[in-house]
Amino acid sequence: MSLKDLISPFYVWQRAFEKPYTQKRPIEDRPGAPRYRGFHMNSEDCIGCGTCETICQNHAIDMVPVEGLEQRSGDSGLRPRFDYGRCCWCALCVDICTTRSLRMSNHYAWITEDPDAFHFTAGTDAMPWNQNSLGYRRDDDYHLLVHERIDMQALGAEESVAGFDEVMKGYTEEQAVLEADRCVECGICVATCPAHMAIPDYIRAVRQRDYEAGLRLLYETNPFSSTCGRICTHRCETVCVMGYQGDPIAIRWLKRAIVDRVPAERYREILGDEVVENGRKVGVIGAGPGGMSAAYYLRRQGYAVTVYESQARAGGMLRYGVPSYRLPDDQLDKDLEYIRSLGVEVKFNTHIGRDVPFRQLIEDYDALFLAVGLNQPSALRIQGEEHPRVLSGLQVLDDVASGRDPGVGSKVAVIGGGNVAMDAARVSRRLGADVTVLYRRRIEDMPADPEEIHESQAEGCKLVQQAIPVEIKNAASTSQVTIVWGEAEMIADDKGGRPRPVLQEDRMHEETYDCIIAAIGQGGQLDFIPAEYRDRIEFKWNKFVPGEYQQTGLPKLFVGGDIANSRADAISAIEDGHHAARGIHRFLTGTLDG
Amino acid sequence: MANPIELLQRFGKNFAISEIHEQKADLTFFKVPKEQAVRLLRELRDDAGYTHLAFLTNIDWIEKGIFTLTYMLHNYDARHSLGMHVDLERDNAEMQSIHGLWAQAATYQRELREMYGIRFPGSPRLDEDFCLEGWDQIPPMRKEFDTAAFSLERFYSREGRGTEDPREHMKGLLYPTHTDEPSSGGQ
Amino acid sequence: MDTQKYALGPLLNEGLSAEDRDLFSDARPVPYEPYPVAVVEKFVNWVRANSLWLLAFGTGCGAVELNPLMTARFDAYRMGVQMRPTPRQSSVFIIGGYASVKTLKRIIRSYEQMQGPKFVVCLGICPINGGMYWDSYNTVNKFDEYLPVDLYITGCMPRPEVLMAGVLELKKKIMEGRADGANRYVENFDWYKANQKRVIKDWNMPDYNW
Amino acid sequence: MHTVDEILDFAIEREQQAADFYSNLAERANSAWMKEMLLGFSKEEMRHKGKLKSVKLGDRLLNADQHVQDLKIADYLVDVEPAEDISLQDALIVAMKREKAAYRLYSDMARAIDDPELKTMFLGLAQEEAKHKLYFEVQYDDQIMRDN
Amino acid sequence: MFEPNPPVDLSSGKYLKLWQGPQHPGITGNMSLELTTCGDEVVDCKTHVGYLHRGFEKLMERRTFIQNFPIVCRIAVPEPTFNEYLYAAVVEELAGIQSPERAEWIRTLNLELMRLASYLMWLGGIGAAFGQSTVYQWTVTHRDYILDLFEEMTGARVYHMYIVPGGVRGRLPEGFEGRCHEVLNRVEKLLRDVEKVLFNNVVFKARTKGLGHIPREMVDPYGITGPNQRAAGFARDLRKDAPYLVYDQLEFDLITATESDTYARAWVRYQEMHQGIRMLRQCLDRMPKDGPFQARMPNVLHWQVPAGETYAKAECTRGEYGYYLVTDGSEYVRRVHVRGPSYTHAIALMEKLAVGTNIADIAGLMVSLHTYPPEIER
Repeated sequence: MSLKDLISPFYVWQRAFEKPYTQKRPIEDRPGAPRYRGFHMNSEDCIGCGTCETICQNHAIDMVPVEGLEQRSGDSGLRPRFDYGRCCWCALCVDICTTRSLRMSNHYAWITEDPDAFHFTAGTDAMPWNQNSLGYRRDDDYHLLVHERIDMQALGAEESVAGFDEVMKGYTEEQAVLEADRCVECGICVATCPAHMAIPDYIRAVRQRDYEAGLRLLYETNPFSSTCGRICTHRCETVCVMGYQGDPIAIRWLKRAIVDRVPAERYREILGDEVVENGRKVGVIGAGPGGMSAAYYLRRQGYAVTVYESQARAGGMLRYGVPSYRLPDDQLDKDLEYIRSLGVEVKFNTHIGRDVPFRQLIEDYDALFLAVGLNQPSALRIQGEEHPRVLSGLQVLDDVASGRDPGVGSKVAVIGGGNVAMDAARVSRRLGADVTVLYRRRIEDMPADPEEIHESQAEGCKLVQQAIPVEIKNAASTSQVTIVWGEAEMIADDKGGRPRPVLQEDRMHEETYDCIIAAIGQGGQLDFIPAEYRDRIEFKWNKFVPGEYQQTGLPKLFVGGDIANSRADAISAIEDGHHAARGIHRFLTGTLDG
Repeated sequence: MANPIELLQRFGKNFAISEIHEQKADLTFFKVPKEQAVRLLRELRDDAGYTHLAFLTNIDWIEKGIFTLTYMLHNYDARHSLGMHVDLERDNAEMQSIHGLWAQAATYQRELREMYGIRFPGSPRLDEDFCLEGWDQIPPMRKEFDTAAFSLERFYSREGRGTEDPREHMKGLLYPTHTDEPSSGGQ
Repeated sequence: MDTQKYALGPLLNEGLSAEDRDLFSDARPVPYEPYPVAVVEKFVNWVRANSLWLLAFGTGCGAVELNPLMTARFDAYRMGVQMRPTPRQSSVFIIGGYASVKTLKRIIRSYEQMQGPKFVVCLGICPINGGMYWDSYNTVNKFDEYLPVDLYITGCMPRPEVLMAGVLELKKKIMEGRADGANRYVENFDWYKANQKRVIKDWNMPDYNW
Repeated sequence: MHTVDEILDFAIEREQQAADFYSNLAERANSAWMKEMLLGFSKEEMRHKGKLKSVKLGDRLLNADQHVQDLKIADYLVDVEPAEDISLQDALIVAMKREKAAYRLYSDMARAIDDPELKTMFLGLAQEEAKHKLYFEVQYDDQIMRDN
Repeated sequence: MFEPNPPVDLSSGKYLKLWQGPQHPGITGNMSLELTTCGDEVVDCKTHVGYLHRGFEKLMERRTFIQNFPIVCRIAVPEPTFNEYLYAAVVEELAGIQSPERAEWIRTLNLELMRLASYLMWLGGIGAAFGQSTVYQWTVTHRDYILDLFEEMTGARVYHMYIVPGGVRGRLPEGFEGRCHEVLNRVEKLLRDVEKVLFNNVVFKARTKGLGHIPREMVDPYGITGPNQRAAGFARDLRKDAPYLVYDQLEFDLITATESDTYARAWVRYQEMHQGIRMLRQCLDRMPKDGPFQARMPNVLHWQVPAGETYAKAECTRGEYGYYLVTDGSEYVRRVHVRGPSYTHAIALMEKLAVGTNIADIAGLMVSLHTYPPEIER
């Protein structure tokens, strides 16, 4: 024992003169750090996708409906409710939050006597920390999800305008799995899809490389999977939660990824080909997506289905309105052939009213599904429209689909901003023309698919926005035509619709083209329905107003497709057909089962 | 000191060593039959310098009907670890005890007895409770034991919870007529 | 009071072996009766609230924040709080998080040995609804099924500050005379006992640890 | 027309005429939905008439201060003849052109008159017609020019 | 090498059975020592654990890979970060992910801060166990300043959940380096004080020297690692022998002693704290200030780690901490085994060392082995 050892401990006294370490007041003296993982907060950006619930390993989060929440597209109406008898403040929910609405405050004190009290719905319940500005939020450079879409191989612009080969090459298996892997499987998209396809489920099938299961899932709601995998308007992708911080999942391409991996020969084996006849007959007018979809689902339930088609081939607008570089004929045939192989009879070149009276159909069949589509191009109704060099967009597409030369010449103006206009423009490019698209509104108002707009521009179609055609005049040469158009000012629509263009008379332009292709919209033609029936059917503007299950005032008559909905796309027509098939079944059997 | 592969090949003359897998520079796994395991452990410890038993544990391969014991040995001089696998039948699993080689192995064996039901005859305090007390179920680490179901059944969960699936909720809210039928296609 | 005690009969102490039974009391616990003069009771409650002795039995992770709480920085001693090593000297039992079944048995024993008035404070999420270990086969989910709880502090971990706030809250509750957990335990004794025995399968101690 | 009431009577009569025009056309139309449509137009005119009547009864005032948007669609479309097989598109053109003509009429009258009270009344009526025209133009924009 | 303690005849009346615990017999968790005593002398010791058993290895088998990341830190309460790092390390190894360099530096900083905090708590514990509560008051308070740094860096004091598979969860906050240096200076000053008050204390010396001597030849058969092993003269440290993270770029000395008693173990740890501060300063000065801190990850919601198995280990305050992970290619872990150094120290070794000691020294002995029961039973 040394003297030093004896004395040294007394050094402790030196610290007695130091400033005390003690915090005077609890809570107030030392708020949580700026990054503190305290109690949860949620902003109005939340769309209730439930990904937080999925990742929570403590099952601390419930998704609950919130009263008084405004109904929004792509919003489930649910909000996360936290159980603070479970939460461990790991903040994985904050990290995974697809909209970044969820975060944490630096508030951490919650003391009560009641163990049942530790529940609250973040963002909607009034909590003391709702205005807190500090607290944990995800770092910008830290991700638990993959935000970039996997690119699909596509033809370059130069290659693609050189012919009618399909532009998008489809995902390889690896690409498809990687893309499918990005999905959080929340299911927000299902409500937005007109056909309510089981999107998360079939994406999971892609991820698991189980294409047979995937195909079965697709066919539950959509017998045009090969088609929709290519040209669907994919409303689902507009609400995809991955789109909030990155690219939405390529849902459409993943659908195609399934179909591309199942050869047509295996469809009957995978999906089954048994039909138990139930002895009833249903007629379908129009072999487009709506009609054939109804035919498919009716046939599966045992109905004898006859489809009447005025054209020489089935597919309707998919065949005659969608060029083959977007939807190759064989892919459309893949869908159609399987439906026909189940025993659906299609009578081609048969016009209702001309070849077969409507009255006969409605009397002969137990029920009738009508989906004739909109096939009458709207006229421009401007001066000089009758000029022979003014063509209709639908006519051009029909010609090309049927192998005829539409004779567009080498300098073409296309009027319109829808898919038909884009297709007409791109077809004209492929026929070697120099194409200008005149559109009354702005590019962001165009109803065409963004991809189509983008691709058409990449292929060299020029776009003139806010150009209102005013008059068509003869040009110096008879093989040419001159168009007069004026610039437009956009004015806002006070009801929240898309802005409307107003002609500026003082800013007019004139230009001469080899032809003008008008594609400003289409209407329907229903003259074949005799007046006695028509009086019992409800219409609004130029469309049917179907009742429950697509039924009309004429109980035997069910309608669907472009002629009966405002969305006018293939997937809506398909859903109408499916829905009507159920309606017909219910109408004839009194039940939805079977 | 020879490299681990050579070492295992050398031992392979006397032992049925299989499934050699070099996971990384300082970690090699291999398998040996149950009967030879303890003898090999002793030789590895005494002759090859693998003096440190890092741990002894078990993997339940329920679908194959086997337990795989893993003995993790370490050689301080060579700075190398060996993971030795020994397969046991899952039913009535039994293994020789190594508490004579490493004292702490007795504790591991006690734990394996409790958590998987593997017997190590002769191991001290083997059948005493280790972590559990009054356990009346199958050993909890066995794959067929469902801990969540058991917890719910015995310890309950607090009332007042309930969640909804966004997809189903939206279905009920936005397109209820589509909810009630079994789909007709693609079955 | 006595009528109730004897109406229910003595405790059976079935968990004990026959020869051990004589060594333990079979009396039921009795509830605490406040002083008949309200002001006296109020004064006594004030005294109780200002001398909270914690049982130094850190039953779960929560114990790790008791160290800072009881040392210089947060210094709970200034609030009349101190740690005591044995149940007999303690009045507050802090359940520091999850309770495994094995520990629950010791908790019950310790709690019953504590002299009244006694209070239970639960820290963290696990005693509320299972918390992290909601699906564990060895931890209880709802602690209030086994012992009466006077106060819950949520968090994982709750910071020492919130423990201090909890102590102040408990003081308030005691002074208001609302911290009656021990009485609830006595009044619902059979219910608590049944719950305890449902999860503790090797019950080898007396039914009440005097 | 020298009094407010006379002017209103004139305008009410015009609305009645328009309603009759559409219902006549509807009767002749051979397409069911056009029938429905045209009857709808007719009803729309009757609604306008009702509105003017209530102005006359003093239930409400015509306000001439509002600015009514002019989409000018009626300006550059060609005239169409109301025929039996009239299409939706043409019916809308007919309707918007009729409203435009009415608007012109009242505007011209307002310009020609000096009495401030009557002037206001004419301007108010012109504005009403402008609103009607806007209604048809908006429908044309939405229904026919979907893709343009 | 298991040699049972000599049997005692309890019925002789010479011996007394005494339970210590399950209230913390040391400082860091619940376990019981079933002591058989003869007078003040312990003649037999049996350990009982399991009071903190939560079944982590079972729970981890039913959680996805990302869901396991918040749960692992709970395995060793006072020192959660090593669990986070090792879990991340084994998952990254099997998933073929390389965390970026910046993340490796931040991880090292995190681990060394954790080590310092853990040692501070331990230092208080060893002080308190031998009657030096002053040291306990000092060190726990200074540990709290390190927890403040953690709170600032990770968002939580105790369960940081900061080292995530793929990297770390965020960059260091603004001005963190400066505040960290400040805390390190304070801790260093405290350590010098502690040396005067504790290590030069005649009472402490008298009680700890010679207590709980671990013979050199006992080290390997009992699986003793870490400072306990280094105090017995073995120059073994995973940070030197199998450098992980950026330890190969840091300068530090390997501390050893030869006496292998309680005092030597305490002294080794005390010296390692100084080395830790030295490493932390290097980290702060040399770490990259920008660049990614997280590797590119797949969608973690259905992250499937390829089938395989591996064992990763790190030198924690108690010794070799390791994670053994077996995967089968699914979204779930097949098996995780957590190797905590306390497993051998607190059970087999403690049962051996306790024999022959005085009851009053049992707590101090326990602390000198530095054991955390929660990592034993998990």
